[in-house]
Amino acid sequence: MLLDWGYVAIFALVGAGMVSMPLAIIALISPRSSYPHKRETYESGMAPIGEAWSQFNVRYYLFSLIFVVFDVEIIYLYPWAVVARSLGAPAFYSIVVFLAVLVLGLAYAWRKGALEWT
Amino acid sequence: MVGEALAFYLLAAITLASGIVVVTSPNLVHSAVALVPALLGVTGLYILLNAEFLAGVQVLIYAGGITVLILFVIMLTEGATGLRVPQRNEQGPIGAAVAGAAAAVLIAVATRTPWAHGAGVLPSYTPGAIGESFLGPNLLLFEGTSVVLLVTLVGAILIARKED
Amino acid sequence: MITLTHYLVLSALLFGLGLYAVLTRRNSVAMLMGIELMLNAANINLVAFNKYAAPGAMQGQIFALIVITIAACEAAVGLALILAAYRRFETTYVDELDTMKG
Amino acid sequence: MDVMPWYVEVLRAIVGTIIIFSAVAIVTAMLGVLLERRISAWIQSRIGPVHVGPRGLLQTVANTVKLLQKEYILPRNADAVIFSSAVIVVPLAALLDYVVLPFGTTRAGPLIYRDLNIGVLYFAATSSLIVVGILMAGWGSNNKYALLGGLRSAAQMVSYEIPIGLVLITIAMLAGSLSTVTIVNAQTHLWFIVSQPVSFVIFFVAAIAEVNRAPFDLVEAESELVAGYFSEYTGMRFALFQLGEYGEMFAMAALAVTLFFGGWQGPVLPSVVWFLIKLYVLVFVFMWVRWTYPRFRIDQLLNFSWKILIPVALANLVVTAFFVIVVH
Repeated sequence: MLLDWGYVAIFALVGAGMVSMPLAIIALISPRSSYPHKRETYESGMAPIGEAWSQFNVRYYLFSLIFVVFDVEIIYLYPWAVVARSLGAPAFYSIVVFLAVLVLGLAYAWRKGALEWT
Repeated sequence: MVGEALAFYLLAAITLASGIVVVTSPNLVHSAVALVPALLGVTGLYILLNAEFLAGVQVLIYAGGITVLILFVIMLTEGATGLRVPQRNEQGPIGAAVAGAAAAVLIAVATRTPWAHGAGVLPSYTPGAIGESFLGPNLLLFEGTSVVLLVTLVGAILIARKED
Repeated sequence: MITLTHYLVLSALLFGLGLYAVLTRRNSVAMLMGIELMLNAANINLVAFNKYAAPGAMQGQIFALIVITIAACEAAVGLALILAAYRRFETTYVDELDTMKG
Repeated sequence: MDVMPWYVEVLRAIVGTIIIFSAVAIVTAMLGVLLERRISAWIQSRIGPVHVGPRGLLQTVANTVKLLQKEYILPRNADAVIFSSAVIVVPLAALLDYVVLPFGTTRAGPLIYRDLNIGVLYFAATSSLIVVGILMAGWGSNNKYALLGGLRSAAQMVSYEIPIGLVLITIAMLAGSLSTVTIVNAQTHLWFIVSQPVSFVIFFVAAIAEVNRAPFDLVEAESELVAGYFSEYTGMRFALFQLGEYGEMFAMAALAVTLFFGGWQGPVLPSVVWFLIKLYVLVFVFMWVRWTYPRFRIDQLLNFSWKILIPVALANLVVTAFFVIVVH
């Protein structure tokens, strides 16, 4: 089993090298020139107003919050899925209870308007 | 076995080095981004410890979920990343002493205790073993988790929503 | 040869790092990241004990799974609190959140 | 399994990696971009690229050579470290998916880089890393379009990860395993597209959204956000993001082939050919959809995932579980 992951590690390392290779090539061969506005931030031709690092809508957080909760839920379903068939009916009832509680959560989020983008 | 040692030290170095960036970087986004290699290093350690399923969970939840959540909140609250304000309080030396002492005590305990080595072999297919455990002796834990998640969802939405 | 002690020492170091962040950082999100590091240190211990001290059972890994779950819940609620506090007081720095000070 | 000396294993891994990376770069990014341009031209009654090479086949090669010669610009206000590392993270995370995709079979066993026993979970985990890369690119550019594109993209991708996860679980339950090879073998008699059409529709729609393509492409809505999170990237860095995008699209299509269309299985023709035929048919449908439907708004997009796809996927999971576990 560790052998499998050794392969994956080499895949990641060699892959990172191969992805960086074109960047190394352009660092060597690409032309350089400089004039005052070259490194200006692109804002459709206007001079940029303020910084982009300003604040954004809280909606983004609400969605990612619901996402994390459901992501954790899904994690618990993976081990269930591999043994469900061999364990028979009890596996079905336990998952129905598990999901029912979470559907309550989804319904609550829906009801409270956390799923609305306003 | 040489390979295992090599992998362990490499992963430990990645984890600790990124951990140091997380803890010391004056730029909050850098801290949050450095959290990713730290978590991936821990993922590698899980794999060395034959916990494949947990490794997948670690990447999916921590690196792909919690880090995104943290990045969102930093971007929502810190206009210019907090670079203009000091990031550390005046407890620097005391904090370092306390954290160092805690780590030293833990290391002393870890190295001096003659740890018992249990018998048995780890199941080679961890998702299956965990699934059987969840549908067997740990059923209550499994069902209880869904309640914890429900409470989290309700609580967090209540807190984060704008009161209109 | 990598033994249980190796993992425990690594986890102690990681725990120390996390604790340092919690004690010295002013920003609440940065403190939260420190807590995540500490939880990861605890998880390394759990999984390492599972492999070396009790390989017959899966309890260590299942505990670690629960810890990850709780970490996700803690992050979700904690960050929601930080956002709520930010909306009210316009800051995420814990030493500026002193309304409750007597 | 026979034990080989470690350096043979390492060599095998390195060679395998290089083959897969080159194949993905050629088959997905180069041919994929060309295909996209030809298909869009065909749908819009244009001609498309025809001048470079026979029938325009070398167009993307020429483009790549052009991009190699372009200067790369680091915007003055950008965060150099994060801006530059995002370029590596996005394509690498997309290409890591290919580790578990089986693309054929031989007498010695299936052609796959490594048949991990957490297969589909590994796929879900590596593709979730792309979100981090996109947020890094968006924030690192310190450009309003890029940051807004990055945030939108992240919100969209995480929303659609959930239905994909639910579909993966449904299929894993049918096959009783997370390994992709086992899932393919479980379809010897009946492809899962027949027994699980609802799952396929959910997967397909969510996959389009996950790879940020029209009608879910408001992340890169050219008319409002320029190029989205990679607006500030020039030359080869831009090309690497394209590689990441097309790599992930082909990975999603290949996963759909693995989960629903029996993977490499098929009569007469060699297994790899069957796999490629199925892959390209699906990719064609992806492109067809892109050039046919108008774009969603962000509220419609997020609502669609949470209010339609996820409830349907949950219901589908429970119904399937009922039939598979209780009835049988």
